[in-house]
Amino acid sequence: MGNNAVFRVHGLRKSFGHIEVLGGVSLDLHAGEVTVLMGANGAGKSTLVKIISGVYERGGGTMSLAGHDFAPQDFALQDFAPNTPAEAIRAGVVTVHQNINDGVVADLDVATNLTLDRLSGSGAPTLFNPGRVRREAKAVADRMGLAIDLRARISDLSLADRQMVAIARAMAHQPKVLILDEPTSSLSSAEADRLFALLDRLREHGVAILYISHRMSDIRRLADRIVSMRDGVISGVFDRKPLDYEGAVNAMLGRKIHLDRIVARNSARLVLTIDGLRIAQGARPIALTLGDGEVVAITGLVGVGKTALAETLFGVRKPLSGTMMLNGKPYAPGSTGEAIAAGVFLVAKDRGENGIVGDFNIQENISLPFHRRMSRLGVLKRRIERATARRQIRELGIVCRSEKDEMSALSGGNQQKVMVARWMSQAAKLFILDEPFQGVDISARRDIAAKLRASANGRATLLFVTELDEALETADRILVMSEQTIVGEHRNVDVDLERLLAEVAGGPLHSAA
Amino acid sequence: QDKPAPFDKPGAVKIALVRYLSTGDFFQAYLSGVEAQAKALGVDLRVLDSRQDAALQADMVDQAIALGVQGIIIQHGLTESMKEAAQRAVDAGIKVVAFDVNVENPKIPQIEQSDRDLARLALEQAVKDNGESWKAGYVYVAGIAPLDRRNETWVDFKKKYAGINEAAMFGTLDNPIANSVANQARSVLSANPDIKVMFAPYDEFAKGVKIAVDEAGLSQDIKIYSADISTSDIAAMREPDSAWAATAATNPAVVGQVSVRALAQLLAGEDPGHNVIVPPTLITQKDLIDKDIKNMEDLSAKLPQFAHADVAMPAWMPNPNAK
Amino acid sequence: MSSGWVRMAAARDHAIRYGFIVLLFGLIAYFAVAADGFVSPQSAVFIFQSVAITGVLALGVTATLVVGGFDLSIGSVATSAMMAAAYVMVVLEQNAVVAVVACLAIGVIVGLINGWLIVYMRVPDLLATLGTMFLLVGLQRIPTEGRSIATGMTMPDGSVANGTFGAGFLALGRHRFDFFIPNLIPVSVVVLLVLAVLIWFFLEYTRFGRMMYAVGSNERAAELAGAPVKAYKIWAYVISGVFASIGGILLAARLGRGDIASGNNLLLDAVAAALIGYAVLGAAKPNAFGTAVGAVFVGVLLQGLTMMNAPYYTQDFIKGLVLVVALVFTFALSGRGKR
Amino acid sequence: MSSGWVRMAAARDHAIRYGFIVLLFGLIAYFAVAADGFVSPQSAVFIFQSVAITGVLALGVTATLVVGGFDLSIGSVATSAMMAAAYVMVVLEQNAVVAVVACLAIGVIVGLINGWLIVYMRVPDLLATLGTMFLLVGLQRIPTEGRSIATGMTMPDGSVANGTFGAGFLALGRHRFDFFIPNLIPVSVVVLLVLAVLIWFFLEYTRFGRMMYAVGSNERAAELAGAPVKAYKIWAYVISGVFASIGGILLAARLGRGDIASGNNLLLDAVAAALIGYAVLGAAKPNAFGTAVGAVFVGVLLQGLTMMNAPYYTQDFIKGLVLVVALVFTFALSGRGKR
Ligand SMILES: Nc1ncnc2c1ncn2[C@@H]1O[C@H](COP(=O)(O)OP(=O)(O)OP(=O)(O)O)[C@@H](O)[C@H]1O
Ligand SMILES: Nc1ncnc2c1ncn2[C@@H]1O[C@H](COP(=O)(O)OP(=O)(O)OP(=O)(O)O)[C@@H](O)[C@H]1O
Ligand SMILES: [Mg+2]
Ligand SMILES: [Mg+2]
Repeated sequence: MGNNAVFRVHGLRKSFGHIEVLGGVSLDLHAGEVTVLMGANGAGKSTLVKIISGVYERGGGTMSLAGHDFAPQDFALQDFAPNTPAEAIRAGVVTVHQNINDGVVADLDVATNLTLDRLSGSGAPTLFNPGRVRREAKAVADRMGLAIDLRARISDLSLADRQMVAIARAMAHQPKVLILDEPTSSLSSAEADRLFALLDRLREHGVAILYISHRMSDIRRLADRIVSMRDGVISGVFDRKPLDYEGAVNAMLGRKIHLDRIVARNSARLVLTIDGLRIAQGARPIALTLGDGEVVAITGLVGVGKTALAETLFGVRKPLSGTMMLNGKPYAPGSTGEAIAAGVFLVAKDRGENGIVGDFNIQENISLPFHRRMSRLGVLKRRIERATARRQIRELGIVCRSEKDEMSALSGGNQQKVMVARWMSQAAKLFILDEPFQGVDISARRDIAAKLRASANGRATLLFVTELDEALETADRILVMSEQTIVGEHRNVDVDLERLLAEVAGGPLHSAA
Repeated sequence: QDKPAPFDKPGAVKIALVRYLSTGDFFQAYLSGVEAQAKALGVDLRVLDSRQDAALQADMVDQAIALGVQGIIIQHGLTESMKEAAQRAVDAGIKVVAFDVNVENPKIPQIEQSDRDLARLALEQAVKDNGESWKAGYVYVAGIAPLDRRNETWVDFKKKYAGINEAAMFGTLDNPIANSVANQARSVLSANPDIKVMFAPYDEFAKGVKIAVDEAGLSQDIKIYSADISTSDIAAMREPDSAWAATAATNPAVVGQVSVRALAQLLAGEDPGHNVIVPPTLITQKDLIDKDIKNMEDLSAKLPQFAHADVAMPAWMPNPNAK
Repeated sequence: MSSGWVRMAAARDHAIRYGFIVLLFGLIAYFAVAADGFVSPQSAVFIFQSVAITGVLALGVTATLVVGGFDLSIGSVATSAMMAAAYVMVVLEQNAVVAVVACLAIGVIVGLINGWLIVYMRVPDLLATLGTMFLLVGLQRIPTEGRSIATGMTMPDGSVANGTFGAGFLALGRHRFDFFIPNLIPVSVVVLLVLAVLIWFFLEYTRFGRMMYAVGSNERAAELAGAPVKAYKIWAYVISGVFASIGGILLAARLGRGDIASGNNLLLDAVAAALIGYAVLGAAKPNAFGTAVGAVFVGVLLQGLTMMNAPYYTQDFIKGLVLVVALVFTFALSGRGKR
Repeated sequence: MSSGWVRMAAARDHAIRYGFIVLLFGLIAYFAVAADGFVSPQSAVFIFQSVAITGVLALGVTATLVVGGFDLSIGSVATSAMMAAAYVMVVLEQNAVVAVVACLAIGVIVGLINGWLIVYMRVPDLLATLGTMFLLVGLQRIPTEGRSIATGMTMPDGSVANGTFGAGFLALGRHRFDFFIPNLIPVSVVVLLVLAVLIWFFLEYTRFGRMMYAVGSNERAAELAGAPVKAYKIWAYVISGVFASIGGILLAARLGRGDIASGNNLLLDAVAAALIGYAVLGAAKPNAFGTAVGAVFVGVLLQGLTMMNAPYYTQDFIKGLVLVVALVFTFALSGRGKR
């Protein structure tokens, strides 16, 4: 193989300070093929992508790309070393990065965002004609099947829509090489399906695609080849059909993983009772009980109100009506502070915006909500803070040098683990996690799930996930949400998947026609 | 009272004061003088304040013309920017006087508080008090017209008295000026502990120097000579052991009155002369203490030459100070 | 959602979009009644003229606000340009063209230095431009040891400078174009209007302008989309520098000399105009049209108050009050508003 | 990863952390040699005294920088407090305690207004505080119609104000504590040091300070971690206002009168000190220790230059130059640095 490679990296190295992140990575991408890159959190995937796309300077090694008179059979690779993202894009290497907020400009409208790269390209017409830009943007959106108001500001969109905008823009480029770094991490399955259909088309047109994901369902659906990466080196290449998925996972982890079967538990004591809760205008009321020791997952499409419910429970927003009881006492938090004081914790979704304090290191990020408990007379006890951070780093297997590392020096998955670690560092009465597995690798996900289950006694745990797999792997009970209310309930033993999926799809939001 | 036309009809005359500088006690007192004299004359006064924007000040002259005033007082400003504007006003048949800005126009009387005289009076007193040979600190910021004129006198003085040795020159207009100058003066005093006389020909400078001298505990050893005066300056000079020995000043309110009177004379068809000079008064610490002068009112009451200048004072002119 | 709710939202939207403009016209109407001689072509021209220089500076600083930066050095660039123009003509005895070129060169150079510090040296914007501000405030006074520059001045070495401001140069400050009424519109107003239209068009209707907004909102996203972010940012500071130096040229032309005491308030007034611009048409972001309206607004306010004989300190007070009220109105209602 | 590389990185780290401190000591060493009388306890005390007022203001503005804001009103708060102190004692003939309380009340009120505008009315920080700045500059002059306040002054209504600055109040500006040498350390220096230690401890070691940094870095994340974000932001502006009013009290006590002044230079110098603080110990973020060092740095520079008879404009120039060079050094090397 490799003789029809469109793009090739050889012996690529990269260090941050004196930590080596990439230790000589060699990789070929082939025209008309989807190469899936797998690797645990912190393996170096995003770093590799950033070097290829001109964001980082490489520390060593070579990269080459088929010449500009590109044809799939063209073997003449030319040296390729983009100094800036612009150069990479010009050469036909287009990337959708892992951090969604790096892909869109929040203050501008959708149309401008969809055409951002054209506006900055050198051949673009100097004048900015809003009408023409909207027409171009519409063309871009249509290819992707996007139905978003082109005049809407990005900051008013959901995370999923933002991600779709970023992907749509990249797709519109007719790239030679398309790199997608965890593009489905905040997409629902319907949107993901749209994306996959499009990738199929690009594949037929001979685009070489590098696809990074932790979701096995994506990988099974798309992969022509799988490259596993571990600790900054390639640890396995799988291209013999049928693909050896298990082997790829083992290669990326360096060990086998095994899945403990969930033993769904019943709870004796009620922790949370919700009655007649309406979270949106015109929505039907929600009734719900959570028991001690129970892990309950709520699943549903994007935009059905999962986050709204989570935020209502956490005191970020007020319900329109209804009551909540926590441990038998009325619970109506007026602020997040009150919720935390009452023992209700929330791992918020979209860590970049809602979780991470960029100027703080790991330790400071972990202790953030618990300052009151870690201080005397207002003075922080740093020793306790540090000990807590160290314990959590160990518990959740966060890959870092020390608890003093900057958050920006962590890989995406490890940042997410810090967010979970933060809220697991203290005992909760009600522990809410909104999309906690975003960007977390398979093994870490199972670790976290196991930790959640192991520590579940003494509290109720409520999990909001779009991915059904994640619910099935973690929960004792699965609730389905649609149109801002709960529409179904399943004990996690021999779940009637068909019925569950029907309930998920029940909402009118599912307009896959 | 028999006032000549057009002052025989109260309210018939409209004049404008076009200001360049307005912030501070001097300018406030000047304005009150202008207002007092205008009231005594029964003229309608418009105040156009450019707030230290020289370009705007020139425009304001045009604006005053458009407002149909008969007379304009130009208060401070830059020769270059005001010359043409003043000429336009003259061309429009408007009478103009200028205070403390040379608009280079023979038709426009120049009202002056003679800065050279101010500096000379203060320095002569310094020589009288300290002899002809001493080490001096000098506070000066170039580029400010009245300070530049006072500086000319200082330069001449140093030539005249070879024994006067300028050990340090400093100064700043950073706000609050007294505070910033105090900081500088402290540094100068620690670098030159043998300075005997501080010449600070602007009262804000003097105030700052005095603070520094007090803080350095040198108030017995140093004497400060300055120009200008205000109520708080009087208090500072009167303090026990105050280093502030003397200041030379014209009364800004009087200057304001004179400005209006000169303009009124023009309007009445009289000639106040091309240079209308308001003579300065030397005020020493001793005067203040001996005569028990505590504020500007006492000063006016007890130093008549300070309270009123018999300048531009024809018989028909109402005196706003005579109550 | 009931139609009442929709109507209310629409009313609020209107209040946000047009509130400020209504306020402006309300002020004009009030002054027209209350202050003699406020309504006339001359008075209108005068208002524009009075804000021409700060307006030009404000338009420049708008460019840096658009890319998410800030330029504290504009006031000192303007005064440095003024001093340079005077130096070139009076001391070096060159002609007007040389003077103008020298000023523009100063603007470009300072802009490049600011941009370089911020982009390549990663010095925060406020800090970098504060540094250049102090630098220039000192620098512009060194050649003449702090003296103002005027024909016939004595130089530090004792020689006398005999050059003069060229007539062409002075015309920039003093010539007036006929417009229905003869000798109505001064050059500075024309410059202000032309620059306002130029920068407005540039920011709104060219791709460079749009990308500058993108850079200001999310630098990283713009860079990853292939924009030469560094170039855009430097470019913004160069625009700011050049506009400030044009302001300096106009100042020199109006004054006819290089005056060290002039131009103290340029920075704050220009910043005020640019920031008021946020509130115009509910933009809640830097924009050239808003900046121009903001400058005129301040001009109207001060002119009206002057005509009503308000003392200088009440003018500051009312300026602050109206600014705060207008902005509370806009930002509180729009519910947006972040720098 | 050779050990050479490690050593280089360590050296760079050291350069970032200690570069600025080394520069400061270098300056001191230079002046010690070049300027007579620079090295003495008095001289050291004096340097602190000369920066006490701007230093206090700078510490206050640091609090707003920490929560990601900015306070342009500090200069005018200080001068307003100074005027208020003088007014209370001279015109209203009250004692020192009343005057101090009145000043502090002004600081609190202005801080609350700024905070309210920014937090609840969502007016951008620069804009809101620029508005209050103009407002205060005007307001403080209205009671006396633009006159300075001193004992014996004539009020607008013609009456004479006969109150005096209380001895206790003047002592705030003039009393000196013994410290090895009798009468060495002025009250203002003690105030500066105490406030510096207080705010430093508050920001670095208490949970409130830590949360303020969190708010400044990611407001939404701080809120979702249970912080009352609005309260913290308002609190920061109140701190800033109170510190500025303390600065104003010291100013009044030093001058012994209420002086008409805009406070613009106080603002700029305080901001310079706070921003230089970013560069101290490689913090690259607002921090109280850095601010204090920044203030002292400016003090050393100006004291040294004045002692060497450098004219004021070269002082501005060198201040700017050193600022820029020091900061390029820090930020370019550290590769961080964003506001
Ligand atoms: N700017 C940086 N400075 C220092 N270390 C960094 C930096 N960026 C990444 N790293 C380190 O490099 C390693 C690889 O990170 P990278 O983001 O490439 O991982 P990843 O494979 O994309 O992981 P994930 O699946 O979690 O996204 C991690 O250990 C991370 O801590
Ligand atoms: N700020 C907002 N303004 C208007 N509508 C909103 C806002 N935030 C959320 N919504 C709407 O409220 C509903 C619930 O949104 P929510 O974010 O809770 O959905 P979700 O199920 O959690 O989706 P996701 O998987 O994207 O988190 C959606 O219809 C969404 O469009
Ligand atoms: Mg990654
Ligand atoms: Mg959600």
